[in-house]
Amino acid sequence: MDCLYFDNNATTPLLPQVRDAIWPYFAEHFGNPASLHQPGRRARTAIETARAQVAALIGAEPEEIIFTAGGTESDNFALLGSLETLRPQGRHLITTSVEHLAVLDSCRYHERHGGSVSYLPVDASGQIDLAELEAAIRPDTVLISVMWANNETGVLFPIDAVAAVARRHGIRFHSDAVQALGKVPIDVRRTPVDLLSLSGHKIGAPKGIGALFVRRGTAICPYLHGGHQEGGLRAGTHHVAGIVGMGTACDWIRPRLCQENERQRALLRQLEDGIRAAVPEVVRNGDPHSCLPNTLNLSFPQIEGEGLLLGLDLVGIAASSGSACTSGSAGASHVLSAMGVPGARLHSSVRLSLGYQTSEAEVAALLQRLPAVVGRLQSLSLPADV
Amino acid sequence: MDCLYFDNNATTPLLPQVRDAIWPYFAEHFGNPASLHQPGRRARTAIETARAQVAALIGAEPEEIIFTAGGTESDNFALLGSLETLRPQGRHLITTSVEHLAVLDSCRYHERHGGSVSYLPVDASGQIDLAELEAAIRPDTVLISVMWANNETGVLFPIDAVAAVARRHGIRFHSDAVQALGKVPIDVRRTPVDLLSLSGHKIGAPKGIGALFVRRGTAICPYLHGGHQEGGLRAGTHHVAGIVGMGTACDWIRPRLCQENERQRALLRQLEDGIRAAVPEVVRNGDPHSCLPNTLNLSFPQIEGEGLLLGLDLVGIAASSGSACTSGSAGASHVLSAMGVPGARLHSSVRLSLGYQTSEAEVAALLQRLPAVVGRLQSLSLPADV
Amino acid sequence: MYTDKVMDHFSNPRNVGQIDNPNVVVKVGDPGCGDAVLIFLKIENDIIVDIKYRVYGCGAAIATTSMASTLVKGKTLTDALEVTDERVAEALGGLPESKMHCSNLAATAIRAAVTRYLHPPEVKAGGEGSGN
Ligand SMILES: Cc1ncc(COP(=O)(O)O)c(C=O)c1O
Ligand SMILES: Cc1ncc(COP(=O)(O)O)c(C=O)c1O
Ligand code: FES
Ligand code: FES
Repeated sequence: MDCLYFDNNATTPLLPQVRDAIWPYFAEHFGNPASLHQPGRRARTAIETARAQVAALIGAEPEEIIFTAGGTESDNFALLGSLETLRPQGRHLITTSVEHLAVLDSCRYHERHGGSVSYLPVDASGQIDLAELEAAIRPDTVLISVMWANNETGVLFPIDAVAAVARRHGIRFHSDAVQALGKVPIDVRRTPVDLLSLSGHKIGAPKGIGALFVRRGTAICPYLHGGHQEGGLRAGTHHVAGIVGMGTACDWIRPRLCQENERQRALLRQLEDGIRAAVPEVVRNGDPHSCLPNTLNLSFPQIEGEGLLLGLDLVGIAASSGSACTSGSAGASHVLSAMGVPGARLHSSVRLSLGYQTSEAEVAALLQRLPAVVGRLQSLSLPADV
Repeated sequence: MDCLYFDNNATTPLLPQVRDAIWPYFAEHFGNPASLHQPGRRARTAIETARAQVAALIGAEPEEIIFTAGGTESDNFALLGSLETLRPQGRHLITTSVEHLAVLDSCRYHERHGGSVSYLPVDASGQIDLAELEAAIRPDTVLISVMWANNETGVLFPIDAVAAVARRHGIRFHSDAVQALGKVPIDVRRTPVDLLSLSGHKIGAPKGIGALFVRRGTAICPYLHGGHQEGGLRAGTHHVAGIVGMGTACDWIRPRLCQENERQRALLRQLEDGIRAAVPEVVRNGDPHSCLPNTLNLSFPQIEGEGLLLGLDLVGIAASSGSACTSGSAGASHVLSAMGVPGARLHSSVRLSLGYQTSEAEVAALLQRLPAVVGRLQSLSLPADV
Repeated sequence: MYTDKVMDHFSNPRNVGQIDNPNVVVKVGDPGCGDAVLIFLKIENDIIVDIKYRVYGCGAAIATTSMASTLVKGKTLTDALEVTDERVAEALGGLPESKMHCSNLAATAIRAAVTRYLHPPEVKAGGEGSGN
């Protein structure tokens, strides 16, 4: 059966333009950008072009983009590199309880090494409260890290307001923008964020490539030690093809962002309306008024999330329960738990996420196939009153 | 002009088999291996196949292979992850003064954080002395890190003997085998090494992929924190295509290693003999009796290395002076400096390194073009007696 | 990650449903993951002549409950008490390590149902109630 891919927050297919752009860097242009000779220079030129393309999508200068191996490394680098640099000023960090594990596990690492972390709670809609952010600030707070958009629910955080609070208190501000990039406008000229984590494979570029925006003047310790690549801030031979792919994806997206945003938002509405019509008791998780245009997190009463995923997979629908990283583990989503989603709904959530390639026909096909799966699993399940 | 690529220690072209194998993972099989659905499972199967292929080339078990973003990350992970785990036992590490910067800079990081490091000297041939290793061992020594082969000179270190010393003292042993993999046999069943750094782009696989062999029972702290990938030891969405490429390269190399070793060794001899015939005053740096089959590090009296590189580049020969990573910096090679190579020879070194694709015709073409370049630069240079 | 047998039992679970006049009904749940099974037994002469169930849970929970039902149907109570989570997982060709606990659900429910039948709680009439 043809696969209906509705898991674009986990990873995306390559954009056709990206596929065409990267191939030469696997074939004839294989040089090491650190090399002086012609093949090396050609690779170096390619990565500088890509750096400018990535910078342009977020309104940054090319020198403010550091290429990494992905969003996870960017998060580790941003947090642990900053905390090391800022150690003389303090060791307290404020973040949210719904960050990606790459941020949360870096925080736990910091705590194990004697640092302290405040985790802001979220309300039932998945939103943080700015008053609680202000209240959490201490004299030794050196870093605030709040994601731009949540990967599981799609909830968009009030980044401009958080950045303003951070700026007012003279505290460095990092945002994990992995899920926001290419879906909503990001402009670092307008938003005073100091560090921004980005990842290629969420925007139609290859896996294993990411970037960290580091605003000019922001001192940060390297996280990978070694060669002189990336101005001495990130060692390791450049993943040239990945970098070219990320640049190409950013370049393709820039003039199309607004229109894609609206197209996907409209498709998502069709999807939600269609599912509600078939399964009226479905509940949407996360603030629908401040949300990515492509993400729909739903709880289907009486159906467990993994069971539904498998059922959907059998009819060729690829979806996700919780974040892809945790789908291998049995625990409930830490995001929905933090939102106080009650037990039954907590375990019955499924995420559907659209991409640039998602068509209206695919949404229609999903709406044709999904109700039967839901119906079968509901009829198998315990009556609601037991 | 056709390019004669003699810089395979910096990076290699993809093996044709690797190119064919990776493409589907950029096209139809783009799933995230952490996902439960069909596209995810397909990606997961692919990485497990690749893990077994990498393991087979070094005689390891698949579970002993952790995929990383490259040799640099593997070195950082091996050293800093081990030093964190072993902190209660001690904070002293022994390495050599000729390691790759990924190891040396990780050591400096360790020193800045209160740890201590002994750097073993090397003799004029680039070799370490086992007696000095024994002498450097202290009660708080927790780790020995000695590279399998040096990237600049190709010198092979006495890894079996070093491993035996480490084992005898109950000290963990790491080896950076990035330049040895695929060039000389490595068998972890025979050699009691605990950790081994590997990189894809030195063996015909893509850039941005590497691996760390972690012998079963060797505890190590994760270096990239986040998702549950790689048994919780290395977070971040898998670089699936890179992993498939690295597996395919290892699989291709395994049955061909010995024969390629001999073929390249013979070509290298032709190359050296041919250059000596044209430029009798050339000097080879590094022990020629314990050396990789593909690496020739030469000093051309009266010619500065960078100048020679540029001259060679103009006639379509890609070579390197020092390691690729440091070619961006003006300083002399730390490897040749540690060997006590005198000033003039130090600055006039060039590295020629062969690969699986290097043909006899290319060696012949290089021998045709090189003497004129050397002659021109020598005639430009100061007379030897001034 | 799941064997073909697991997927088969997940897609076509055997013996699903309810028994109108069961000898025993038991509900068992895994509070950790929220999964639950409601199991009905019809017993004649110490033989399980019919078994039905409803299950809320992950793929492994559904498949193991289905497999467990086939393992005990037509068997004696003594045999049924010997159905362990390992045996259920084995009959399915194995389960991923992280999913081994799921096979507990069905085996526990069957044991609880048989035990309740053999030793009915004193106060309650009709053999109904919720176990665990
Ligand atoms: C919000 C967020 N941050 C970080 C990451 C990690 O990025 P990567 O998969 O490139 O390591 C992801 C994706 O998994 C994500 O959704
Ligand atoms: C000996 C050695 N170790 C480590 C590395 C770093 O590997 P990578 O380029 O994959 O980061 C290299 C290559 O540059 C090397 O030659
Ligand atoms: S004059 Fe250019 S490096 Fe010395
Ligand atoms: S995860 Fe709870 S029974 Fe399977």
